Amino acid sequence: MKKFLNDPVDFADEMLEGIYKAHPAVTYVADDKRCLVTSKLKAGKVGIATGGGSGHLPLFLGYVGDGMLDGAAVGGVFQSPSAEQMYQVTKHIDQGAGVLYIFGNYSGDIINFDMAAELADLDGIQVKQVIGNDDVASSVVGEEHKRRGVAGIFFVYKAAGAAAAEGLSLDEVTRLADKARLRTRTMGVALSSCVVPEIGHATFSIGEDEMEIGMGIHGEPGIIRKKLAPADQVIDEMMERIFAEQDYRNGDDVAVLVNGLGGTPMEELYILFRRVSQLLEARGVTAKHVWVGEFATSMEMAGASVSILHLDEELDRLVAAPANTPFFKHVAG
Amino acid sequence: MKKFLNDPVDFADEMLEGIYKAHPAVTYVADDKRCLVTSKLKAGKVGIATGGGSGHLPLFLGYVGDGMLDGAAVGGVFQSPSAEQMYQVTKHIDQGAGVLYIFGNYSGDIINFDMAAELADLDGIQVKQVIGNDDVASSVVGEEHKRRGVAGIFFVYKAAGAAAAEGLSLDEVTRLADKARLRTRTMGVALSSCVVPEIGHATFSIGEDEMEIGMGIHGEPGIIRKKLAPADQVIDEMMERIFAEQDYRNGDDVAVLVNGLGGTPMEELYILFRRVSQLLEARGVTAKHVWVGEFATSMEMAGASVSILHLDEELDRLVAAPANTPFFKHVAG
Amino acid sequence: MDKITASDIIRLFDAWKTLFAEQREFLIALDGKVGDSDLGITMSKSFAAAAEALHGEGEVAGIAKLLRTAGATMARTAPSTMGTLTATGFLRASKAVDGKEALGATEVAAFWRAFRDGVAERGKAKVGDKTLLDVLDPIAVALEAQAESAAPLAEALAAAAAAAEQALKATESMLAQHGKAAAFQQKTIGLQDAGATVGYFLVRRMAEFVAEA
Amino acid sequence: MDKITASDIIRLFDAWKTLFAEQREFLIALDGKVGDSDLGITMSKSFAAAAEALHGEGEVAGIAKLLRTAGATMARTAPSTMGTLTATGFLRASKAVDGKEALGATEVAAFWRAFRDGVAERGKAKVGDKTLLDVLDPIAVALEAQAESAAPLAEALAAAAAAAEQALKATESMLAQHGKAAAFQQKTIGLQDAGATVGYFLVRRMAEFVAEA
Ligand SMILES: Nc1ncnc2c1ncn2[C@@H]1O[C@H](COP(=O)(O)OP(=O)(O)O)[C@@H](O)[C@H]1O
Ligand SMILES: Nc1ncnc2c1ncn2[C@@H]1O[C@H](COP(=O)(O)OP(=O)(O)O)[C@@H](O)[C@H]1O
Ligand SMILES: [Mg+2]
Ligand SMILES: [Mg+2]
Ligand SMILES: [Mg+2]
Ligand SMILES: [Mg+2]
Repeated sequence: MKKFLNDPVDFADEMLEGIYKAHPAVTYVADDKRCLVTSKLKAGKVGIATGGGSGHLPLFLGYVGDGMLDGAAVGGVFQSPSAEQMYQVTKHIDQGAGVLYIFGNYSGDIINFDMAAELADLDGIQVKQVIGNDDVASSVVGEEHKRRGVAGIFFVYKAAGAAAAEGLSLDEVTRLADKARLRTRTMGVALSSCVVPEIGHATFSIGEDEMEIGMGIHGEPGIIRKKLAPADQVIDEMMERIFAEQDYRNGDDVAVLVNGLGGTPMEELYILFRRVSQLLEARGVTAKHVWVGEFATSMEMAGASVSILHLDEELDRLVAAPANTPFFKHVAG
Repeated sequence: MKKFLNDPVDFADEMLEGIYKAHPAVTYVADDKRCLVTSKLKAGKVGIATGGGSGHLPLFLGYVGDGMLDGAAVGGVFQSPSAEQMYQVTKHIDQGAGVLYIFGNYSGDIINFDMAAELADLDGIQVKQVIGNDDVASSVVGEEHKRRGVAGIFFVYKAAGAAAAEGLSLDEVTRLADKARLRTRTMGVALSSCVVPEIGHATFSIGEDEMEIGMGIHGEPGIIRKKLAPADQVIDEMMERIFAEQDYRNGDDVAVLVNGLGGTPMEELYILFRRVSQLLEARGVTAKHVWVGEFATSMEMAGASVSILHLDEELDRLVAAPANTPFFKHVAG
Repeated sequence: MDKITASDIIRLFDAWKTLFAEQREFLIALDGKVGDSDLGITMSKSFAAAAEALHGEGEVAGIAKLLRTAGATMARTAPSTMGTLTATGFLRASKAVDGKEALGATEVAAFWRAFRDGVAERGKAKVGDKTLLDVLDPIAVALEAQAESAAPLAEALAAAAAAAEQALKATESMLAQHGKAAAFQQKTIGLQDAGATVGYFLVRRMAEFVAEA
Repeated sequence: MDKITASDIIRLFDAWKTLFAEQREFLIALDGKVGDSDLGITMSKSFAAAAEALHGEGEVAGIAKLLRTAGATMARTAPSTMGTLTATGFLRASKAVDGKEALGATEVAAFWRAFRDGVAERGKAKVGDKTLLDVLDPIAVALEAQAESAAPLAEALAAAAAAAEQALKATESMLAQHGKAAAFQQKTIGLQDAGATVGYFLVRRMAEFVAEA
C-alpha cells in the first residue's frame, strides 16, 4: 500500500482536518467533523444535503458551496455516514424552506438517509430525496431503479444547486433535480484497483492488459472484462450504450463530464473526450457544457467515466449558472 | 502500460484536440496545435507566454486564460516545444507591450526560449524571461540557478498574470514575477514512476515500500530514497528543508500549494496539508492562500509536492486576484 | 432462565460482542464474496460499542432503555446497511418491550416481531429477496407459535434458532435483490446470505445464553 | 572524394539518418543512465526528417540552403537540448559555407568551427563541462590544423574523428554541469557523455563517407 497516511483508522478524519484548514468556506456542526456544512447559509433558501463514503473526492463534500450544496455527511472510506450525522447536517442547513437529499443509490446510504428524514420530520423539517442512479452498466433498461449512482450525480447537484440559489421552492428544486437525474447517463471503465486504507490491499485484481467496462466505483462488477483496447474503441463501446438509452437527436444539446477515477492522468481524459466529441458531432449533438477532470474518484483507481446530461432549456440554464465550492468553481458566461 | 491512448505517437496532439474541443477559451495559431493561445487577447496588455513538455497537466497550457497567461508552446511528452513554436506564440500574443516568458529551468526549454527570443527581437518584440527554479532538492543553497522548476511556477504565473491584468508594464510584470520566483520554494516526494507513452515502460523503478524525497518531475534523482514513512513524518522532513531556505517569521503570511503528481488521491493531499498547516501554525506563520490538488503532474506518478510562497504585501494582492483558465479558476474575495 | 432481566440484557450483549469478535474474519470473507468485506468489521465494532454503552448505563436503566441505547450506539458506530438495520431492529424491540421488567417467551416474541418489522420497513426488502429478513421472519413466526402454546423461554428460543438455521440454508438458492450483492446476480446463487448469517448468529447465541444460565 | 558537393550533402544526411536509426537503442540506453532516454528517439527522428527534407529540396538548392533546411527541419522535429543544439550547429555551418559550390578541407574546417561556436553560444557550456562541446572543440581545432597544413579532405576528417574519439573518452572522467545529467552529479563520473557521443558519431560517419566515395 503506497499511501500518504498516518494511522489508517484516522484516514477520513485527518483528511477532513486538512479540508477545514484549507477551506474556511466549509465548517462542521454537532461537534462532529463528519457533519460538514457551508459557512454561509442563505436565509430562506432550500437546503441541499448529500452524503456518502469517503474516498471519492471531490465527491461528496467537495460540492458544498455557493450555487451547489449546503451540507454533506461524511462516512469512512466507502462507508455510509450515520443517520444521526445526516440528521445533524439537515437540522443545521434547514432555513425553513425544507431540505433536499441528493445521494447515490446504495443500500447503506438509502437506509441511513431514510432514518435521518424520519428524525428531521419529527422536528417539522420537510425533506425530499433524489437518488442518483446514472450508472448504465449496473442494470438493464426497465430496471433503472436498481442502478448505482456514480459521477453523473454532479449534474444533479449542479441543477439542484442552481435552482435553490435562484430561490425556487423545495418542490421545484426537487422536480429539477429529478429531471437532471432522469436525463443523465454514465458509463465507466476501470483499469486498476484501489486500496482501502484500513484493509491495506487492493480491493480486486485485474490483469496488466485488462480493463473492465462498467465497473462500479467500489469495484462492483461491470459488464465485461477484456483486453485494454485503444482509447477511441473504449469510448465507442461506452458511448454506444449511452446513445441506446435516450433519444439524442440532431440539434440536441448535452452537457458532458469526462471523469477520472483518480489514477488516470488528465492527458488521457482529454484523449477520451476528443472521441466523445467526435461521436456527438457525428450525430449532430452539441456538447454545450464540458467538464474534464476528477469529479468522482475511487482513490487511486485508474479508469474513467463519461456522463451525458441530455439538456433542455431549463437544465441548460441551471448547468450554466455560476458555482464556487472548494472543489468546483464555475464562472458563468 | 495501462493508458487510454491510440497511437502513442499521437498522444500530445490528440490530447490537444480534446482540449480545444472542451475549452473554446483557448485556440491555436500558425496552423500548429502546439501553439496554444488565449481566444481573447487584451489590447495593450503585457503578454505572458510559457511552454514545456506535455505530461504535466495542468502545466503548462492549463494556465492560459484570464488573469494568468496568454499563450503556451506545447512539446511532446517531457520534451521541449521548438523555438519556432515559442516564436509563433510570442508573435501572436504581443500587443505592443512586450512579452514575458516564464518557464522551468531545463536546458531544452532554455535553449529553445533563447532562440525564440532572438527571433522575436528581430521583429522588434521586447521579450523578458523569468526561469522557475523552485525545487529545493535539486541543488544546494548558493547554487539556486541550477535548481529545476517544478510546481512552484504556479505562483510565478499567478503573480505575473495578475500584474499584467492590472495593466502594469513589462518591467513591472517581470519584477513581480521574479520576486514571486525568488520567494517560492518547493519540495517533492515520489512514490511511483510514470510511463512515457512512446517508451511504454516505467521511467524508473522504486520498491513497493520506498519513497524518494526530492525526485524531479521527470524522474530526476532526489536527495534520498528510503522506506515510506507516515505522512506527518514525510511532511516534517520536507518542510524542514523549506524552512531552512528563508527567514519565515512569526506573523508572516505564506501561500501554500500542495500538489499531487498525478496518481495520488486528493484525500492524501489533504492529509499532507493538515500537517503542513500544523507546522506553519507552530511557527506563527499564516497560510493565507491555500491550494490543494493537481497543479503540476507527471502523468500517473504517485507522489506530492509542497510549495511555499513567502508573501509580502504586493504578492498577497496578486495571488488573491481572480483568475479564470480552463484548468484553474479563482474567485476573488 | 425463564425470563431475561435487565442485567441479563447487558450480559447478552457481552456474549454477542464475543461472538462477533470470533466471527469477524468469517464474516469479512463471507461479505467479500459478493460484497465489500466490511460486515465482519462493522458487526464486531458495533456490538463492542453497544456492549460498552450498556455497561455504562447499568441495569437500573431497565430493559427498554438498554435496548434503545444499544440501537442508538450501533447506528452511530456502524452506519452500514446491516449496522443500521440491526440498530433499527433494537430500537423497535425497545419500544415493543417498553415497561417490561423481564422478558418471557411472549415478550421475546414481541421483541423479534418488532425487530423484523423494523428491518422490513427500513430496508424495504421482501421475504425471499436473500437478506437478513429471510431469517428474521421465521424467527418471529416460530416465537409467536411457541408463545401461543405457552412454551418455556429456552424451548421457544431453541425452536426459533432451528427455524433460523433452516431459513439461512434456504437463502443459498435465492438470488440477491438488494445491496452490493445484487450486482453479482447469478453468482450469488449457492452462497448463503451474509446478513442472514448475522441474524441466525444473533438468535442462536440468545438461545444458548438462555439455555446456559 | 576531395570535395563535398551539394549532392554529397544529401547522401551524407542519408548516411547520418541510417547511422542514428542503427544507434537508436544504444543512445536511448546511454541517455537513460543519467538522463531521460530520449536522445535515441530525437536523433533518429530529426536526422530522418532532415534527410527527407533534403531530398525534397534537391541538389539545385546548393550546399548552404541544404544545410539551412536541415537545421530548420531538425529544430522543428526535435526541440530537445541536443536537437536544438545540432540544429543551431547546422544553421551556423550553413552561414559559414554560404556561396560555396563544394567543401574542401578549408571549408569543412569552417563548417565545424561555426558548428562549434553556434553550440557554444546557444548552450552556454564551457569546454570541460561534459557536453557535446567537448568533442566539437577538438574537431574544429584538428580540422583547422589540417587545413592549414593543406591536408587532403579525407585525411583531415580522419584526424578530426580520431581527435573526437579521444575527446569522447575524456568526457568519462568529467562531472556533468548541464542538462538532466547535472542532477546525477558524482554518478556521471565514469560514463561517457551522451551528447558528446553524438558529436563523435557525426564526424566519424562524415570521415567514413568521404573515405568511401
Ligand atoms: N434492503 C435490505 N433490506 C434488508 N437487508 C438488506 C438490504 N440490503 C442489504 N441487506 C442485507 O445486508 C447484508 C449486507 O450488509 P452490509 O455488508 O452491511 O452491506 P453494505 O456493505 O452494502 O452496507 C446483505 O447480506 C443482506 O442480508
Ligand atoms: N548547455 C549545454 N550546452 C551544450 N550541450 C549540452 C548542454 N546541456 C546539455 N547538453 C548536451 O545534451 C546532451 C543531452 O541531450 P538531450 O538528451 O537532448 O537533453 P534533454 O533530454 O535534457 O533535452 C548531454 O549529454 C550534453 O552533451
Ligand atoms: Mg488523481
Ligand atoms: Mg490524477
Ligand atoms: Mg458489506
Ligand atoms: Mg535526454
